[in-house]
Amino acid sequence: MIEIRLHGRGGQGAVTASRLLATAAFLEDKHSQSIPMYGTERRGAPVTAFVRIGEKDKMVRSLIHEPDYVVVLDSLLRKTVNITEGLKDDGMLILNSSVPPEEIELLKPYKVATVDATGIALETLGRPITNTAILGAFVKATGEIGLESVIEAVKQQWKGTLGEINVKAVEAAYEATEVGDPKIVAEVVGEKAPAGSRADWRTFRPVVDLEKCTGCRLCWVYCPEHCIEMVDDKSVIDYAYCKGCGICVEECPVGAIEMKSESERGE
Amino acid sequence: MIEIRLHGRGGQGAVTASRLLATAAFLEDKHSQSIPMYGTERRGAPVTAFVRIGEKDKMVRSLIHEPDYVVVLDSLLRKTVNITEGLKDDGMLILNSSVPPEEIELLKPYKVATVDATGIALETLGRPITNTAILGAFVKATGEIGLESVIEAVKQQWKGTLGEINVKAVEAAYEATEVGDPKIVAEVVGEKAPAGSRADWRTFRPVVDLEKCTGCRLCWVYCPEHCIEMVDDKSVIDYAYCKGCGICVEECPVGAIEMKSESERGE
Amino acid sequence: MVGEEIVTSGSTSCQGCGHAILARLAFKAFGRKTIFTLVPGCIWITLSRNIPLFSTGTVFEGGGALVSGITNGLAARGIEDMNVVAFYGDGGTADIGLQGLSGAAERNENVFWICADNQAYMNTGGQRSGATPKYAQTTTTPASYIRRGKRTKRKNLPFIVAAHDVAYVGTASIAYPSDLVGKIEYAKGLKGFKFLHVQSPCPTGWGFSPSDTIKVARLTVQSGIWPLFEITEGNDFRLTYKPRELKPVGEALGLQRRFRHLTDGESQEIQSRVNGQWKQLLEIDGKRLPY
Amino acid sequence: MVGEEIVTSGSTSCQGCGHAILARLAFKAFGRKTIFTLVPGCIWITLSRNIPLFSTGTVFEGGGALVSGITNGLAARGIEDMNVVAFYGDGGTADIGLQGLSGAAERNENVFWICADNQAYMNTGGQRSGATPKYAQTTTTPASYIRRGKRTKRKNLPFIVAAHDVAYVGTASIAYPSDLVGKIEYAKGLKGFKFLHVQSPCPTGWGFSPSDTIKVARLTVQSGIWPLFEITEGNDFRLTYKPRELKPVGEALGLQRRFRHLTDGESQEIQSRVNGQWKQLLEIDGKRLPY
Repeated sequence: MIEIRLHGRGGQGAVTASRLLATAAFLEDKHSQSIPMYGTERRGAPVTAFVRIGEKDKMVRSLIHEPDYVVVLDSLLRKTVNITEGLKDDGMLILNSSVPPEEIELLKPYKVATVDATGIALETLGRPITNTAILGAFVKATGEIGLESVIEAVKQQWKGTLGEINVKAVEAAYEATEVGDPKIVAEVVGEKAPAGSRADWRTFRPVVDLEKCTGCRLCWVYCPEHCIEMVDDKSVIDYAYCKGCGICVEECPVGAIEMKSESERGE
Repeated sequence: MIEIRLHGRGGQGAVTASRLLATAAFLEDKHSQSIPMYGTERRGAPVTAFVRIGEKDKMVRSLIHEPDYVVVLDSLLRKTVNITEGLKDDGMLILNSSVPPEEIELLKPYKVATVDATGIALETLGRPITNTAILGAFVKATGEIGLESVIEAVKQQWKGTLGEINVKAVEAAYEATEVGDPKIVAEVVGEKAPAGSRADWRTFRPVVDLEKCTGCRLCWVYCPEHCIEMVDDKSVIDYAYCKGCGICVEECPVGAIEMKSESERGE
Repeated sequence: MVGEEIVTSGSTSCQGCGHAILARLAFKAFGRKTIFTLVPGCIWITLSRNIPLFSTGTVFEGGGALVSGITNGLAARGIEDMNVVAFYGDGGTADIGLQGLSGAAERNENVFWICADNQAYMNTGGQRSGATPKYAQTTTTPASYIRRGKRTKRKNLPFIVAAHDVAYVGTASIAYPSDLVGKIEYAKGLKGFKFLHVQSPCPTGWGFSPSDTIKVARLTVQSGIWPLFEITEGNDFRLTYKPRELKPVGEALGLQRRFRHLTDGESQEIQSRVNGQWKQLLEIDGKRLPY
Repeated sequence: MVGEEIVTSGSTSCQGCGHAILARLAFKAFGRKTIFTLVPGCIWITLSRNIPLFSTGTVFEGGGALVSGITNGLAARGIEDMNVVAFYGDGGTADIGLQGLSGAAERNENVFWICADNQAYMNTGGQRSGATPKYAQTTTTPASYIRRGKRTKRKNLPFIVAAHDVAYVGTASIAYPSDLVGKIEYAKGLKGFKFLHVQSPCPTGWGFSPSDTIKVARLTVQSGIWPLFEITEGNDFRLTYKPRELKPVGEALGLQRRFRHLTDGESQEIQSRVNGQWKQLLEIDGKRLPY
């Protein structure tokens, strides 16, 4: 029996990924369970799901506390979530990250696989929904499930074009995944954020062109997060609280605000 | 400690009588309880209430199953309700009845007091509400409570004229009450009524003057009990089910129906 | 007044009970192809023992769900020719049952909901309900020098239900049996949610002689306190009884002990509210409601 | 847009959440002299952590009772200058909370009830509510060849509440902040029951990009799907936004995944219903409602 934990954010499809993985195992005549963590799912907020694969009489019905594999759909999530919690000593991490395994900083010598799932998702799907790409990485890195089974599960989930582009995401990630050993460090340091910061909810951040800003305050009026202040009649964004919704970009009457990818800032 | 059970019908004031009796006892520095029997109180339907009078540390909080006295506010009620149930062997019945105690038929030699409480109520109050009259009979027959205490309780309950005429009812009943021994019989026979008969709900019955009846059917339309039939284009009332509400009398456009007292039929 | 007599004698409702008259008239109109549901209240007592038709009951809150389940169950079995009737009181309609009513109305369930309205919780001693009129004395809204009975107006149930845009909404009175029976006979043929709000005077709770039940009902209609109207599909509003001149409200109120404490000013307030409302109703008579 | 900023940053509502915008605008209008109550739902999540005012919450069914208790408690202590606000979702208003709403409205409690309406139970996965519009796909009203999303129209909440004859009823949109803030500032000064029904588009549940929240809100208003109006004491009705010409409903619906399955016929049905309703509203604009 193998046990897998998936970490993602609301909107990236972690629960769907767990279902696809369980379906793929089922297609290989194994017994499997897909278990979403009960809770309110907010777009952008951390989400956890589980998959258990094995033989019928060994299947228990519980959450998974000591996984064999941890799959992380979001590149920034490990700054706020303890993704290695309970991971077995010989366990493996499958991460959405644009850097090679050797640059991932960890406290313990887990095996690490990385793939730029966000980049692949944007390229194949046009949206940063990383659930199918990360499954390609899981297949490549672990060998626990066949590539064909995952592709079949994806095709059963989405008919037509939507299925095809997701299969492309699986395949591209399968090709691009690298497996290796991480960099062992004494302490993993995340961004220092103030209490209640939502900075890690963003995939994109709005950037104001102060030259173009006319100080009309419409972005300030409509911002759901109260994270825009008017300074010298120009809009200034507090990135500690901006969730990256993009309403300011949409509502700015002079096009003074643009969305820029967080990953362009490097990790 | 003495325990009393009161039987009446919805509208005759049995629950109020129990409260007045308990208040009167309280005015004599006794401890007392007034206990209405929980249930839905329908005008005309049988109602039970209890009074317990005694010393503080002997008072229990329960319904009364073996009363010392049974007080019956309605003259017809004992045809359908087993009024002597649980009555102690040396107990007494205080009955609203226009006949002397010696003509009351009972299975066991209880003491019996009778008074025409309906007649007194109609005379003093103008309505067949017998609760205050029967209290006058209770005082006279049992001596357990003083007449002045009951009168004071009545005055506290109703101010002004309403209080005065009720005091008159108490006093008139006190004067008129007779105590004696009943006629012991092998079986007490009531009216034979069909299942679900409501005949014993009536104090008055509507009587149709067939000469005046035009067969317009308005009484039939408005009768709540479906106990009027048209026979040869005249209204005929089924007294087994008539509750004596009087709507037919009120709605008859030619005045062909009149209310007549049930007690005029004798017991 | 045609229609088979379905209600038998021997109910345990009070002498002169308005519900008993309503029950006889309503079932004449529905006929035998009828299933009905009950929730607690006087109307349960009135209907539960002496009608030889299938019925079932539930808790106050469950009335809307129960009647919806029955109509959907019948539909699933292909049974289309039954009247499915919710026969509830004002508590089961305007208060504790309102949520279920609103849900069933929103889903436009194929049921006929009759509210037998005696304007308080008469089955439990006469506590005020959402249908109790302003100033009426009940056991929970006593009248004294500083308290004047119920503080606020009764809920305008027909318009609340009509705002749900259902198949039929009507009001009726037991003093106008042809109007009442005619409304049921018309609306029972419609598919969707039908609602009939029937005023049912209560001698015990309102404090009048049991012989005056019809008289009180008639006076409330003649004075405009209880207007008779219907709102048909498409929200067309129509008064079904239009006296040339309204009687003064005092005639109806004066018969009822629950209004005995009214001052002249309070009576006058009721009179002018009734007048204002009647004027409004005359204005929209024959027109479409704005939603 | 004056008014102190009372809501602080850092709520856990979704990216682009309409409720978060509504909260900022509403509390600017209410100011600091405000107590508010909550029942479960997204709006609880949005308001419970980052507003430095006293608030308390209860179960869905208890919303009307809780807010009534608070306003009466304050009145008993002689405190008259607080806004007592019920800030509930559509579940807590149109469905599970409707009975409590209706009771508080009947009693004309001195409270301000805001319905933050995202048109489904978004906090628990997007189940349909009584506020879900016809044809919208939710997790409990799926769309397929034979099922077409929700079967019936959404409840007409403002008119249901208005039928209770309360101090104020209004609708508002987060895309029209001056209208929204102005309505609160006007109505908060009235004594009695105030009700504001605010449409709050939900990117997660309706299926549009979080950046389009205001755009979707604006298009629903401009197309007449979400008309802006108010009903003031005496039941005077007034449209507060009257475009010379309505935009086609397709523009607003087309942005939302929950309407992706609509056939041309179904879109047309929505269009003609909206047109008909708009015509009715124009007719009663400036007039008194008939109850």
